[in-house]
Amino acid sequence: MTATWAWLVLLFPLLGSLTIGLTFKALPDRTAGLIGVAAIVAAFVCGVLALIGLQGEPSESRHVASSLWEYANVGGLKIDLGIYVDPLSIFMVLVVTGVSSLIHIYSYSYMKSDQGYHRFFSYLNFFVFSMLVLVLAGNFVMLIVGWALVGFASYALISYWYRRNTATKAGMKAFVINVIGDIGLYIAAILIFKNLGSVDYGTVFEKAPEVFSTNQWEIVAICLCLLVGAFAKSAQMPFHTWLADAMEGPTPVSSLIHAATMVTAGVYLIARCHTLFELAPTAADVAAFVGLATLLIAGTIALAVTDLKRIIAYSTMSQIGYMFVGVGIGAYSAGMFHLMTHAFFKALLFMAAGSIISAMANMQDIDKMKGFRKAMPFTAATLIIGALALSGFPGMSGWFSKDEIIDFAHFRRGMYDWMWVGMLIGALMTAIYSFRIIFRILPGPACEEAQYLIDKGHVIHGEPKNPATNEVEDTEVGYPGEEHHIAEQAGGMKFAMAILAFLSIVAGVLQIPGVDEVVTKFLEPTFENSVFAHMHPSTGEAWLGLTEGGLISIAGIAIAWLLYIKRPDLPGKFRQRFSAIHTLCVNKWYGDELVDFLVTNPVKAVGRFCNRVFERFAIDGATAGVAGLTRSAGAAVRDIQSGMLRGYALLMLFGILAIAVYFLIRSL
Amino acid sequence: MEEVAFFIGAIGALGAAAAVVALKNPFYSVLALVIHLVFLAGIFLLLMAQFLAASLIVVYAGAVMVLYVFVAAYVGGIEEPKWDASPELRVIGPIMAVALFVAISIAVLGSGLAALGTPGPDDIPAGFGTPEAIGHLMMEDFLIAFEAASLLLLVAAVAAIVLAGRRRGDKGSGTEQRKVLVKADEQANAQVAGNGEGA
Amino acid sequence: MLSSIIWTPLLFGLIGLLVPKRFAAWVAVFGAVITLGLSIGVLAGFDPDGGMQFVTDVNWIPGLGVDYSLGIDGVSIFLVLLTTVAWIPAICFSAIRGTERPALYYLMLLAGETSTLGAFLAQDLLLFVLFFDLMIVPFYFLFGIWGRDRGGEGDPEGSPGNGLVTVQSATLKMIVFTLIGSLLMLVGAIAAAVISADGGTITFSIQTIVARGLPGGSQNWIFWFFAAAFLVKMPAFPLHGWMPDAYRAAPLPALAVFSAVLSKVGAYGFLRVVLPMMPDASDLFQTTILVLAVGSIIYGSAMAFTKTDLRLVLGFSSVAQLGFITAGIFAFNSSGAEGAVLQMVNHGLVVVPAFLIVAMIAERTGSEELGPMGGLAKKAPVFAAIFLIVTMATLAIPASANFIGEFYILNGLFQVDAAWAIIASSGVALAAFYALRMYQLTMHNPLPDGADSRELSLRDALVLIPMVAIVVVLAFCPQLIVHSSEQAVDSSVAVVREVAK
Amino acid sequence: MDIEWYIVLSALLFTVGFIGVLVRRNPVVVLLCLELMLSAGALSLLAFSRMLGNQDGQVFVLIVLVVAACEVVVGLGLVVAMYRRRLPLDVDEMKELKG
Repeated sequence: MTATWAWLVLLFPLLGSLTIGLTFKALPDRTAGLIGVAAIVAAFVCGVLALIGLQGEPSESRHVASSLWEYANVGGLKIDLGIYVDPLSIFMVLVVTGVSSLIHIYSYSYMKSDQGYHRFFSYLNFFVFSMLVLVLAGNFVMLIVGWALVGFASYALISYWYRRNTATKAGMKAFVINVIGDIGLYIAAILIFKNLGSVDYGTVFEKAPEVFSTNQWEIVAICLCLLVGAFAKSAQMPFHTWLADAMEGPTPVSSLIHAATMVTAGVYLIARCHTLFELAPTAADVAAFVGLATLLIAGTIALAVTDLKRIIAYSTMSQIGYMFVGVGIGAYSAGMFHLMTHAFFKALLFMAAGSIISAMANMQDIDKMKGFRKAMPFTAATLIIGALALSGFPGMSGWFSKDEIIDFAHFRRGMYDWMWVGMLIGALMTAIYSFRIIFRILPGPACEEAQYLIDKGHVIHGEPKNPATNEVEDTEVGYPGEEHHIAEQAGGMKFAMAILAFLSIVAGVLQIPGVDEVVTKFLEPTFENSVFAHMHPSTGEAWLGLTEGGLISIAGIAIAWLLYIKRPDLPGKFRQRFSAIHTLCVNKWYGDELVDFLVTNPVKAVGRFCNRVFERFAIDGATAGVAGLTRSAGAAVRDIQSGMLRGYALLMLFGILAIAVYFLIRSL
Repeated sequence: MEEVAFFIGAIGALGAAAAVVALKNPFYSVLALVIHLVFLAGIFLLLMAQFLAASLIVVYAGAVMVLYVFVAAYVGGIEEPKWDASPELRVIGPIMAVALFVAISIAVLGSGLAALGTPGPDDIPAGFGTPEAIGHLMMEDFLIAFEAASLLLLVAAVAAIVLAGRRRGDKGSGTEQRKVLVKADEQANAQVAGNGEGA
Repeated sequence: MLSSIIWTPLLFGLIGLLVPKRFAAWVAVFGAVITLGLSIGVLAGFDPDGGMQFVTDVNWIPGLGVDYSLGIDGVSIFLVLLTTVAWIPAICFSAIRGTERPALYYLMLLAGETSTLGAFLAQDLLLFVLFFDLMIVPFYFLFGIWGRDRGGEGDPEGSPGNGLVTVQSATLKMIVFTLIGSLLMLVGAIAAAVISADGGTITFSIQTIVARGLPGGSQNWIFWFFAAAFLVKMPAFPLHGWMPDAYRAAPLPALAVFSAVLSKVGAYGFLRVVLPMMPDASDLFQTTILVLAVGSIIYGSAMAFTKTDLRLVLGFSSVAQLGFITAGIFAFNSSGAEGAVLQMVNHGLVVVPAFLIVAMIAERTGSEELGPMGGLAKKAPVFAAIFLIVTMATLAIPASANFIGEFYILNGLFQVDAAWAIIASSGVALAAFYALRMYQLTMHNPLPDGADSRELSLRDALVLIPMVAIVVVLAFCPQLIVHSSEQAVDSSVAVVREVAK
Repeated sequence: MDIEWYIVLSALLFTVGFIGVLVRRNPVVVLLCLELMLSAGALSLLAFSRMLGNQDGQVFVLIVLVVAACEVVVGLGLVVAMYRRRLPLDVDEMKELKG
């Protein structure tokens, strides 16, 4: 029964996507939106039913594998169209469908005046479907399928406004980087098959400890290849450059991609394959260190850039970094818990940002925003709640989840203490940049757009422009409409944001150290065989960690207040004083340039070389050589072709004679 | 007796052939070829090919050569100019041809075919080379070849009409070309008649 | 049964000559559909474990040991189906548009189908060579008569393949290249028959020659004679010199089937003839061929993302795909070879709609150059969606059957040596780039002046949608193909595996 | 009479005919020489037919005669056509075949 519900979880979004996509001419826009919302809500309901079914099982057999049909089977490599349902995948299903439902409801209002309403919801449903395939996959090949479909759906959504050059470029970048990640997974899956003879989760995780010894090179290679996939999808160093550009998509897309689903796939992957990673601690450490590096670097970038959505995007990178550290050092349930809370508050932040950007007529630069506290009180409130949760303010959900990871690093001692320090610094930065947004946007005298909203009661409709290049655009198709929608005036948006705000505040109660620890207990069957399953800090240590985290968060908020409210001249001075560092951060540590230099340009150079040099001289030369040879051979025999009939006859005679003589000589 | 007949026939045929090549006037060449064919028919008889000998005389010496005669007469006895575009052909050509002859002769004489040195088997079936035997073969074993040949003949007749036919605006009189056509038809008819005899 | 599959297209082509001009196209469509029906009939009666089936074996030239011998097994059945399927949209597309001298045009197209089917079904080596050579003839005329000269548009650097191309020079290049290969193959075929007979009765039957075996030394040179023909036909790097010009000059419907099916005959030849007949040589030259194959992948991809002519992008992407296929075959294990067979079918199914879409794009923009294009999705969502599916299948996105094919090929290669698989897998990333680039530069971005974004006409949609539907269905169940062909394919490569041990 | 003799005679006739083709330039005569060569071929066919005691060769001679007749018809048609167009009747002047 559980499996049936799980299949239905997959079915509904797919059906929704197809229905909306195929009826774009028949159905009115609103109906399409409703179908989209209904499909995801139905999936959520099915997910809950699957959860209930699963909880009915005894703890030791709390996993179900189910297969529809044999997908392909050659040379022992048998691939089923199968799913694997266990607490971990159900946890992900609920997070994904839950947050996606809210995002769909938000989009229903937010995209109201967009020209491609059907297309948007079709893509959106397809995205959810792909993500569900990813989390429910029953073997590594299905995982790759989900993985790549998510990549495709994110491409489609990022370049949703396809007539913006910037959007299509960003989509391309995201897609290609994701494909590179996919290749990592291909190779990992092939290696797994080669060593273990199967790609099914059940078999693989069962046999792996028997086949591999700890840190044997094969298992390390497998895990590193898996990590390539994980890094690419989760925008960790050095595959992070696509994420900021992905902000070209509509705001609900940003929140869907960044908050709940796509970027957390890497975290899910490591948690799913924890059996393998525990056999290859080196690879797990790599994951943790890359996560640490990413969280620090992304934090500094988030402090410097001024594009509202990009700040939140870099913050996402940074938070995913926390999750990587979490699952890398063995704090699986903490990592998954942070994944969930992050989904709530980051989705909320993006939605609030979307609302503000709408009010700014698609302007995204925080330098130009001011005084939205009065203009949009609801949005302002949700923004503050999101920022508090993000910076780990005591009592908020982010406080419980993030500090649990940080604490676990300290608990493992040794070199992990360095991570602990790094993450604390990261936490301080998180608090500062979160409240940098708040303090720059909300207080103070209202800017032009905010004032317009206060005065006229509706949103300003400026000339449609590409926010990245400021080019004027036409609005016929493939562009956001002229009208903008803000939470204050659209019920759907308000509803979704209110629920998320509520969850951002209270989700922490699920995992209060020493009190309930619901998430840990729920996920226990999945991580039962893990060596870290029964290692956790004592309740006292945990609360000590929470206290530290809370203090750092408050300190960060205070610093932000000092910098942006009390002494607004200070940031400018810092900027002048440390201009080199600032330039570095504003330019995102030159990540794009580095990738261009190391990958793109060499590949392009190879292409140019092939095209201009090799093809021209070698291939065409050879072809011309062949042609020339034929031609000169032709020229050589052309003289014989004098047109003299009798000459031809003589030649014939020669031929006959030659043949006759040949046979005569042979017969001798 | 047979030897005498063969040598007379061989010398006659060779002499006439040489005359075909050597005579300046094409009209005479045609006549020489007729003589050659007559001698050749005699040799055919020696090889027990009565029907072929007859058809060689009737069809070839009779019909085809008449065609040659008409054309030669129509075109006129054109003397070849003394100057030859490629004089080397006059020298190399015969030398090569003779070399070919030598090669073939060596091949024939030196070959391991023991039967070559005999006059052929004696126990040949009765009626060897008679119209009846040939007719049976034609209509039974080689029907496809026979049909193909007749088709070829038809195509050739049409081709001759197209090639020699009067173009629009061509002022020349139609008689000659009609003759050609008639000859071509005759040719075909003669052939068919010959076959008919066999059957 | 198989004879009727082979000769039906030609028959209808000839009927087309007799009927009034305006019906010629529909006679051709009808003929192609009937051929498809016959091949589906064969599929229905096909037994996956039955080895060679529907065998026809008639003495043809007894003196030379040449038989008119046909048969079908797991390797060829889906290629036959691919052929019969692929020809329909090409013919329908031409029928909708209309062509000059239609009767002759369809005769040539259908003659091409006949010879291609013959090559797939022949079980006699000489018959195979004959059909293989015959294939080029109708396409020579198709390219020569209905092709067009191309100016040096759109390329400031005048890189080759973008310069001036005349139909004559293009077809000449093609003919010279393929003929050299074919003649070498003819020599190889005769040599194989004679040497394997070893003084006994000569026969060209492939199975008999395989059973008799060839001595190791002769295998080595005969191998290259065959390989030359097949590699040119594919075309594989660096023997693709004829491809850019021929692709640019060709009429698109003919090019669609040419690229989709004829290139596969080369790969099929490796599986059917080269591996079983010359196992020692195949084993010996495995590395060399793998270098060529991987070279094709990298080179084809690199060229595909620098070219601006849509035909060349697709052409070089075919080079890369054929590289994958060859590499899979020369992995000598069932995974690689089966992946290769699957990929042959997939690639064929994808290329036909891709080229037809290029033709439709050219109608809308008046150009086949990527540079000045864009934004065609504006008023043509269905068109864009179909092209998107085709693009995604081209770049073998997981969940497409193409992915399963590539995955099995990579898996097979990995078992040979991890390095091959890793290098080859870079082709996957490059494919993502060039395929998406092609899609974006045509469908996305602002619409330039002079381009006309209009939706597919109903009739064009009816041509494209069935093909796309097949691609989608296969994506859900590649096992359909894999299941029926696994046994036959594995027995082809098993010979070499035995030798390699 | 041994069959060899016939074969040698046939070879001689063939040679003479070939020489004629090579040295003569009047197309009518060239055609005549071709006739000579054909009849030489027919002779050897007959000789072998006699040698084997098999009449198949005779049938082929008959076919050869038919083909020769065709060739004559077409060849002479060409000659007539050339004459009508006032072209020189000289095989060396007919060089249009030149590649």
